[in-house]
Amino acid sequence: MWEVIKSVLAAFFGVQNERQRHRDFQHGKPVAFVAAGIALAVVLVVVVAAVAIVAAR
Amino acid sequence: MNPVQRTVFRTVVVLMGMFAFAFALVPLYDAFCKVTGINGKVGDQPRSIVNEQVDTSRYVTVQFITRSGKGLPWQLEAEHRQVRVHPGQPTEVNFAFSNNSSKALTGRAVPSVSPSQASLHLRKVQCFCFEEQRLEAGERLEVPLVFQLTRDLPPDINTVTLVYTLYPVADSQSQLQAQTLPVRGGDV
Amino acid sequence: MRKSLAWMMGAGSFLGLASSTLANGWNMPVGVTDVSREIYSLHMTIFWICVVIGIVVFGVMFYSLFRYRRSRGAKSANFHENTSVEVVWTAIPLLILVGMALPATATLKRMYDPSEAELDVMVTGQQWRWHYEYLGEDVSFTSSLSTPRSQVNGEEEKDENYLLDVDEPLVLPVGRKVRFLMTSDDVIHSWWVPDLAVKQDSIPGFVNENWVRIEEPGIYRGQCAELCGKDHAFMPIVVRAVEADEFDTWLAERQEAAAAEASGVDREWGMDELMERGEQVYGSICATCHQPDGSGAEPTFPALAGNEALLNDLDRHIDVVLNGVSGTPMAAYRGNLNPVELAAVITYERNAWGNESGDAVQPSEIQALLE
Amino acid sequence: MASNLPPKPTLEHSTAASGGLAHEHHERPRGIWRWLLTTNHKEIGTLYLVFSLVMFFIGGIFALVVRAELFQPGLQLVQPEFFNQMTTMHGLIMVFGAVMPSFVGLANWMVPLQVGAPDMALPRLNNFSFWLLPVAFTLLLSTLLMPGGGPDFGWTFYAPLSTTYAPPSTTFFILSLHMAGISSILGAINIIATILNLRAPGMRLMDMPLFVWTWLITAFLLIAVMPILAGVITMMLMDINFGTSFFNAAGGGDPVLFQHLFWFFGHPEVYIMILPAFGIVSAIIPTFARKPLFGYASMVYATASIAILSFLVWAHHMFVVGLPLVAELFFMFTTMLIAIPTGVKVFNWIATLFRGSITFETAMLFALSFVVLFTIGGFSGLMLAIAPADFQYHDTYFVVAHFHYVLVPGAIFAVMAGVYYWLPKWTGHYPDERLGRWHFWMSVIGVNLTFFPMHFSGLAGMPRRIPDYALQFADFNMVSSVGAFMFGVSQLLFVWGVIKCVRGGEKAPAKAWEGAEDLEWSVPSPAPLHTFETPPEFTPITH
Repeated sequence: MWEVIKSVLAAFFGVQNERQRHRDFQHGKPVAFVAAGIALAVVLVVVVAAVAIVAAR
Repeated sequence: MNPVQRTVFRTVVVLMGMFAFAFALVPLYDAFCKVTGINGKVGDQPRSIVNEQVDTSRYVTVQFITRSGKGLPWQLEAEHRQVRVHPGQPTEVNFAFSNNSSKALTGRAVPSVSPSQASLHLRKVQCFCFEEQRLEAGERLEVPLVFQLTRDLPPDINTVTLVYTLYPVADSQSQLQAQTLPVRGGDV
Repeated sequence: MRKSLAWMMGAGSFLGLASSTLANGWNMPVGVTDVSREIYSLHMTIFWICVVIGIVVFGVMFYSLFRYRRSRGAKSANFHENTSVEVVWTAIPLLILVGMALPATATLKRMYDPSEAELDVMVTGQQWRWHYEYLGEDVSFTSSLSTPRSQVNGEEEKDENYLLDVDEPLVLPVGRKVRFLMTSDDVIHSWWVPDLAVKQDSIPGFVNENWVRIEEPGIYRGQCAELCGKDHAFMPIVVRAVEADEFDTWLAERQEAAAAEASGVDREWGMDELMERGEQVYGSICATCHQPDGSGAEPTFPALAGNEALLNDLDRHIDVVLNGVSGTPMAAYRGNLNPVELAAVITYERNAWGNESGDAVQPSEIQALLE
Repeated sequence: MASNLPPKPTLEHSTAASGGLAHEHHERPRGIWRWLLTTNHKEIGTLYLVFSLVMFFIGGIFALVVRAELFQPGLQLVQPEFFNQMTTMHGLIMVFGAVMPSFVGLANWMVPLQVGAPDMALPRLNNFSFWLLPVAFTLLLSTLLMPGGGPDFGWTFYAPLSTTYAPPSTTFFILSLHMAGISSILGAINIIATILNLRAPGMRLMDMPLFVWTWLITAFLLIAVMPILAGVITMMLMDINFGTSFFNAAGGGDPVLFQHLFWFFGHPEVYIMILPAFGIVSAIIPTFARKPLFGYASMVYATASIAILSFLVWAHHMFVVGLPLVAELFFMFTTMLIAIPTGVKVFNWIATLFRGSITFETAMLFALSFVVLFTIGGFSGLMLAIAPADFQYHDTYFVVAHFHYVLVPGAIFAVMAGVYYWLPKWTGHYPDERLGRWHFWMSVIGVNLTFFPMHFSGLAGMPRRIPDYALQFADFNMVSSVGAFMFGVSQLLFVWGVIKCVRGGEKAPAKAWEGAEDLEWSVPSPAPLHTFETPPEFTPITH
């Protein structure tokens, strides 16, 4: 699971290396990646919203 | 199902979901606005007065602005141009509708609040804006607005402006709307 | 943190000043309010950051294009990945962005300051003019384009303030906090004066607000910024900022004039004075759509000259002018014009351009319909 | 986003697509019927490309009417009513008629060739989705002749200008937009089905060329947001014709809701118009630098991350609509975040150039100018993201300059680069390099003359969508108009170059470009009507 999250995080950051990628595509289940991607998108929204709310004070 | 059909089936499901989502966004947006106070939207349901300690240490000016929209020969006037109230204090202000035409007509006053954050702290107990008004030819109607500003009104807000814009309601229109758009509130 | 912020803003405004002297009329105006100056320096700061990034990035690119072209005998390498380089060039932009977001957030917060204002002005957008009401002061007027049509059509030399001149500028005091309440009678407009850094949509049925404290007297010009129909280009804004005491005098004069006009409602008005007043009102309010000669522009704007339906039905005529027609650009003028102006303009429309109804509508008749 | 699906078994490879192909081998209709009934991805691709070129010229003529009127202050050629129809039609035609169909055309041609598929997964649907377009746009253009004129409310058609105050033809405008939308949706379904199911054995998702990748993500974006557009215009239709009040304040609706819905569609739409361009440029730069693309995986991830972020930024188009402070901050921050994956892409292209062995064919020239000019558009985009500054930029010519920089030397230059790059594969002839260079330099100069001065006129205070302007903007506008005509005329060189290339020229081998590696270069030039009827051997290039 941690590996999946790490890969998706790398995707959000936009950087991923070759070795890591090969590993993802040998072992990972696609559903896990999609779910983690959606979950992290939600987390991103929450984090940015929190930053905005704090900044607005 | 072969894999191509499966892919097509899944995309079509997503597609229909997104089309429905577009329509779902209408009530969602409405609800979101009321929760966050975006757009100065106020709930269209009466709320009851909450007995809370009146904050006598500060005064807030509440302004009333009435505007006439197109196509309705009515006049809407507030009894006072503005009042000064304490947060927490229930206040009643009278408004007068008059129909200067020779026909019976239906109209609605659409409310808006400025600054928009204030709408979260405004409790309308009784308001003519909750419903349509029907006025006979030449009729004059006095209706009260009863409201309360909550105690937690942010300290930097010293003036709250309530604006009411008059719009005509075609008789056929109000019914059609209730049919096609049940989500927009049962009081239409 | 604060220090580096201040430093960045300082550097930005220095570079900004340097370039503003160079590029007058090529750049955003610095403006005459706190907020406008802050926005300007933010704009210049970010502009220069972009320039620097651009120089570095394009520098590397053009160096590569020059150095590694095949005509110079370049042999291609085969690398295609370097994680540390990629992490660095992702992280550095992130830091730069945080550096941009900090001053931007600070400025934005200063723009959203709802504290008590000393003057409230209601700004109403209409197709295609602005209506201003000084709330609680009994002063309101409509401000429309005064550039003559002949200049637009090229029959006459265009003057210096071509398309940026109005018959009645909005007068505001210097040094006082003014609150604008923006709304619209028809479509969405946007009230924009660059020197005040105020741009706010005016939306039918809703009220937006904005604040300004002007620091220097002067004349500031702007335009409607949201497409609002055919004459979107022809609804300018002119703000005349004057010293506070001059403003008070001006406001008192306007109140007196309004009171005088109000007292004139009850008396009997003669045809000639109604026509004279009516022509003036027609020219500033009605002529943009219905044309100075009453010929209109079918199908949207009906002709008034020779309009039998209108001439035969005085009540209908009064109703349309007072209450507007929903779903068309015809606004309800009951709130925008006083009884004298309404009576005069209706009388004018019924007796000008060959219309010969002979009706002289009295302000008192109109007054009765407004109560 | 299903960006991480593992390789699918492709056993069904030949069975799935053969249904549409089997009968075709024998008798083929001739003349017009050949084109009306074709289910061949190459022919449909050609139809899309020709259609979008025609639309590009029609939209371009509208733009030139606008620029001619704005050549000097005052009203000379057209009245404001017609001017507004021209700006609106220009926008609609360029977005929905030129840029999007041209990308679909390239996808039709190249996606099956690049993944080693014999055709699109749904060939008959492909025919239908193309032929919807000419119908839709004929209807759209015909509104100009209707009483009250065509749409005149801007391509963003904000309510209530587009509902209560709209011309009577608006219902037809809505209908045509519905058809164009359905066409895009069907195209997207087809592309997704092709990419996910018809890849050559052994080609995993992460082996696909970037053009395929960017199109896969674009197709998902289309599936996600075109229904939203359909929803919005359906609501407009109901407001206009059935008395509902979605966007009408008088009936309890909200005009601002329209903008939220529109931009929830509209911002991903912006990326729909640029992601395939990224893919094209990512194919061309490595070819002419003779060096593999730098950071292939990062490119894919950056594309996915742009696609996700594009759903979270819509309200940056609405900073002056009266949003609360928190919302302004949220959308400012998310918008700024998009700069990061976009920056990664630009850096990767430049790193690909670094230590390459570079030549400057016409395709490469267009791709390189894409990188530079798109980045300039990116910079102005970053400036627009700063909410307080946007209060001054919003709805001025600065915005016009920004989105034309990302769309003209962005999307359109990428399409032209793609055309010059793949012409040898399509026609079997190399395009005329001398003509190509003339076209390139005239276009680049024309584009910059047109759009660069718009930054200045916008900052100096010129609102967009106005037929007449104050005297201080006169010089900038004159330069812009001259540039626009120069750009317009130079596109005739493009047409000439393409026709010349179709009719003859230097013969191209299967692998037309020395540095080109993808599968399409393994089939003969010109590509025969049917390719990869038996799946090719695919050996992954080590990215």
